[in-house]
Amino acid sequence: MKEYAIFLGCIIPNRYPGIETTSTSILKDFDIELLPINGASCCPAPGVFSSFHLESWLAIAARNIAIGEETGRDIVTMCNGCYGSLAEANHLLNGNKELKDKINDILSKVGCEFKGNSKIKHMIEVFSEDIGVKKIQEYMKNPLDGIKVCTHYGCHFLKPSEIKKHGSSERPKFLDELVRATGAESIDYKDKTMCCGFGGGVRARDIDVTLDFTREKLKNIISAGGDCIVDQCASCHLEFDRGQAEIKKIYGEEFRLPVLYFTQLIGLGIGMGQKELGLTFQNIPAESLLDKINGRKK
Amino acid sequence: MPVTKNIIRINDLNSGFIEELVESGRKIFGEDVLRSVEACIQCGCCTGSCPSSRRTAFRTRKIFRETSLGFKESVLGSDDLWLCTTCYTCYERCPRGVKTTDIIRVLRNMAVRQGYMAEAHRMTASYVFKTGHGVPINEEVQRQRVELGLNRLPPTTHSFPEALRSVQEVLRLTGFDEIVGFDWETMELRGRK
Amino acid sequence: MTEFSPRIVAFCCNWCSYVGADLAGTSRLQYPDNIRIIKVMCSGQVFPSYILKALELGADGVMVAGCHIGDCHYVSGNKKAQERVETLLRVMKTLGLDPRRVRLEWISASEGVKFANTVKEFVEEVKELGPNQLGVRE
Amino acid sequence: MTNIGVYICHCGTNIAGVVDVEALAKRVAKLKDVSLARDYKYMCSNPGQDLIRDDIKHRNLDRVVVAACSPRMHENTYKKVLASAGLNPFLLEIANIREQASWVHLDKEKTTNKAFDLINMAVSKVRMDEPLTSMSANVIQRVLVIGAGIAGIQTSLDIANIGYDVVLVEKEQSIGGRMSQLGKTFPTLDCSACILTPKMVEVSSNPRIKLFTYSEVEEISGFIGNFKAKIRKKSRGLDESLCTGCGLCQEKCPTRVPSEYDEKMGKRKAIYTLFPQAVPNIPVIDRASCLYITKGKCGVCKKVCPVGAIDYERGDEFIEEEVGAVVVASGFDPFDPTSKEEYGFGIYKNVITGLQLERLLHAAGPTQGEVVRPSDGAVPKRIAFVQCVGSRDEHANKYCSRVCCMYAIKNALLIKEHHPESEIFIYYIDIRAFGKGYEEFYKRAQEKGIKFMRGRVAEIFEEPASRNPVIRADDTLLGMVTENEVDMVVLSVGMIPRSDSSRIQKMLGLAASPDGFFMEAHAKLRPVDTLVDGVFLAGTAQGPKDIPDTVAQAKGAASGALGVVSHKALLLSPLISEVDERLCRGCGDCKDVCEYGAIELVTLDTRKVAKINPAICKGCGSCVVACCNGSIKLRNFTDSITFAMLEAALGGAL
Repeated sequence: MKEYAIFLGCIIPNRYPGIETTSTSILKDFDIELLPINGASCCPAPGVFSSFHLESWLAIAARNIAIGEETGRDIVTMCNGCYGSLAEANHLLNGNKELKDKINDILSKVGCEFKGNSKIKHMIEVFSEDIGVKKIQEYMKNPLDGIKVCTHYGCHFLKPSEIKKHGSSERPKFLDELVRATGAESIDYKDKTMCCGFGGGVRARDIDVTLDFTREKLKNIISAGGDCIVDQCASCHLEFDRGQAEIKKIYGEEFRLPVLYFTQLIGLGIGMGQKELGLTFQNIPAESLLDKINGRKK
Repeated sequence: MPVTKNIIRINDLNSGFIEELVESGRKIFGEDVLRSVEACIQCGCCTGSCPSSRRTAFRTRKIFRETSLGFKESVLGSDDLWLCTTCYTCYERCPRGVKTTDIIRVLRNMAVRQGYMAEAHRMTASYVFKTGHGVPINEEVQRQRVELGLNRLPPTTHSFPEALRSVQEVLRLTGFDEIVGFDWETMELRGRK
Repeated sequence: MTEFSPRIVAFCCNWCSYVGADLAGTSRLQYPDNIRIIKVMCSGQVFPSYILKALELGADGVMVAGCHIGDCHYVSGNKKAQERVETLLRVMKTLGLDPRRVRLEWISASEGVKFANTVKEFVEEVKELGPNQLGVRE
Repeated sequence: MTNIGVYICHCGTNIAGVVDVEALAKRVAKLKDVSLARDYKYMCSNPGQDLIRDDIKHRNLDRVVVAACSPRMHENTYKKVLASAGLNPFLLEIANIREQASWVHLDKEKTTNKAFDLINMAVSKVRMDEPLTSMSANVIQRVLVIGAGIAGIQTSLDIANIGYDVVLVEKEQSIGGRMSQLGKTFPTLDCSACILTPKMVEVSSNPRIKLFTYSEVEEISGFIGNFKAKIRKKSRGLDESLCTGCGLCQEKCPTRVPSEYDEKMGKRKAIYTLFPQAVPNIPVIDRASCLYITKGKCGVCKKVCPVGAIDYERGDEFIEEEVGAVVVASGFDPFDPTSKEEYGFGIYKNVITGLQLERLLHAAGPTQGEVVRPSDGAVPKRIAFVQCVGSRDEHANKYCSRVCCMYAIKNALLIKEHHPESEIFIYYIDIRAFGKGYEEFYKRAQEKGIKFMRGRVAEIFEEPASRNPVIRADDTLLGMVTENEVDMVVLSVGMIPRSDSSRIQKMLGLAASPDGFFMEAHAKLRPVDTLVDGVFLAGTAQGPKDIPDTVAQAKGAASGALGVVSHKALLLSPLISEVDERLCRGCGDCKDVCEYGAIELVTLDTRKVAKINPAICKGCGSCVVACCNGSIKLRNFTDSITFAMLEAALGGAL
């Protein structure tokens, strides 16, 4: 049995708990346990808080890593944002003794210490590396043949690649391979690796700019003929799901494009219902997708 | 902006701006990361790669040009500076290895110090002071969690008040409260300083 | 009692540093007369024992000067010199010698100014250190 | 008993102005073994030289010290003086009392003291110096040229025409190299073949040039004047002596595979020549695609060959050649843009490289000079050139490849002149038109209506239906992000070192610059020499170059090589290391530190000892220091000499 400390962040537990339950229950089938990191806080959002005050961002991130390290396990995140913050903080602190001491000096006042001996991982790595596409393929109960999926990798898991070291940030493959493992087809679309618009504090400050990003991505996906979008990041997930509702409100434009976190797609492939996947709680219903899956069955 | 009529007097620019930039970011990123802005050849690869500049007035290239020449006020005072979503596409492609996104974040830190922090951003920050979360829980999701068989509240600062207190303490120690203008008495944002 | 005037020996490589010293001359750059230059073909030819011998003979400072790394006329002689001198500096302490009395410098044929300044600096530093007690002095 | 004469030069007032030369002479005269010390106004003048010459003869001096300017000025002058007086020139030392004393100090007394020390040091050295004689080595008066592109061809022709033999080795089956792939050349637009093929024919017909094609140099041993090269002549699968080059075999061969020579823009047969004017005009059987060799079927070429030249089983041959000098002209490879994923090369059919376009534009190329786009064979009407692909790029090659601006402009002009209605865009960071007539050429392109777009292309994507590439770039002059849908994109890729350059580098013991190209001995003053005596560089093997610069350097390499092989024998500097075989333990530490491979371990009766090849040793002294028991010494730079100089330097009171 393998164990990870799970870093929840904000959006998963406070907006999309379905992603958490789905991921946890699937991992159980592969004998992987997730231990809570009690008292964790906001990661804090890499592009946002580091833009305000790098030191505060770093200190909070370091605290989260520190209490994660106490579990003695590697730390797994489910959001590119959380991954971005924790991985970058880990990188900066392990590479700079002076900085590490400075931050630990602060942390010591609240009784914890950053050691830098835990790996920061992303849920996508657990699936594509620990488990592997092959096992996922075998795991499928009703493969999602005929479903056209558009993947969205997001930014902070891949980039900067010189720090994150997950290979090419221009034409990544692993998420598409995971999607194909479910039997679905992963189709290409314009500006596939483009940002969803959520990050860098833009959403809070200039929502119209953010939604303009989101809109462009959605349009490209629709015109490519995608049945749904599959992401690996809670922030992007929120952006595409909640964003569609906001776009409808502000621009009267409706896309009705189901948004799935990659574990939710896998969940569909093993016949989990949309309620237990948490899809019913999302802004954009997944009916169209489920109809296509069921219709295909008949 | 040191402009007289239609002339920019280079003499009037703040030639020390680069050094201020280096000073503000050195401890976190190291000097080289900040100095890399001097290697910019204005090829525009950053801006051409930038999804924001396809729809806004944000021009990474322009910001770096202004930074290296010393247009301090116009760089730090500009709203455009805040239209970067930190997607790192320019960072990946810059042929001169300019650490674009890091430099932009340091410039933003400097802007914040100068009082250019949007109310919306102060609000976001205040949530963390109050709850430890940038996106705190709400009633509806608490119900959803229970329906999904989870605890009402996640095992985060939401469930552990002492953890929240240590987050607050950390932010006090780093001086974030002063930067954002957070009032510990009222546990609310102070009016603009 | 006259002011202490240190005696300094410099091993200069034939291709870069010796030429740099010549350039200091042709540019009429003034520097202290405490230095005596011994020409070697390459800084990599300088045996650690040469340096120790110089100190034993009472040199207050010894400088080894060669081409900049990557410019060695013999490809890598200066890298070898670097390894040897750095090792020597480490053991000098244990031998009760002050490593500050030994300097490794990269001075190219075009760096007359650097040569002159380096000599000035080194002489000042060695003055701080005072006479090398190892040497038998009259 | 040694008789040292010391000669102190006034150098007008340059020295005498600060140094009390008379007093100095008196002091020096008292030094051990110094039988006389003179001072004179100008030692380098004829009377000054005579002074020394006479003393050597009549006061029978056996060693001389001249205290004057830097040895870099007049050491050779005085060496000649000694020689002319019958004294071994290595029994001379120069005390540099001008550059190191009178020109850098002001205090007369102190400077005079320093001058005394410097002379004393010189005296104690010259006392122990040994008479040395330069040994000479015979020179094999032939040159090996590696690579028969335009550089290797030019070097070979120059050497042969001056009257020396050349061994020219080419890896490919025909000579001509990259230049033969090009359509036309900038800025004159004359066709590459028209200016190259005559030279190729000249090479094949010149009796002084021994040509090996489809061959590779596998080993080189020896040293300047005496190299031995082992050459592998790869099997062409036929008997070259019989083949008439009638071409029937190629015509009948049923197999068609993508042609490497055409940069995959066209197809070739399994038995093929690179191009119609190939030299020699003899085909090669590609063993990987030949049906007979892979599947045992077919055999058509053997059937149709009128002279029965085909011999599938023919093996490689090995030849040894002896030469006195080597010229490396191994050329470049084009940068493979696949790694610049944002440009989609290899994914978007209508994104091609500059060299692929050259093949399309080549009259004898796969399309007979008609530019068509790969996806549908249509003639592209809107074409964009993307500059600096993999060049000036921290993530690929940091350097500028120097030719891309011009070849893009050249090809743009050719297309524009062929199809005036076509719209052509060149996306650039800076246009580098540094050569003769290049800037004018650039202007001409502008006047023809070619649009120059200032901004490095950020990314390229494809319109799925039309397969049209769309270029996205910041127009830095407008300050706006632009998108430009075109029919075809040409990536102006730069030059990188040949894939096998590291093998050649190791084989010859060359150094490489940070960019991976072979390193010249001096960036400015010895641009065609290498640090290995007798080995020279020509063309793009040394770094990116255009054709004029390549030819110029090729001629330089020729004169460099001739400078070696035009002598029957070479004088070698005697200032080198020598091993005391009685002490040597044969540990080989010296061998390891020698950058020149001058040291080998040989067996002397029962034990191993180090042996230094005097022709290769450069006298750097690294081995002396590495030696564990002091059995190697550097002539006239021995420990005892150094110690003596130290004593002289530190003995004097300051």
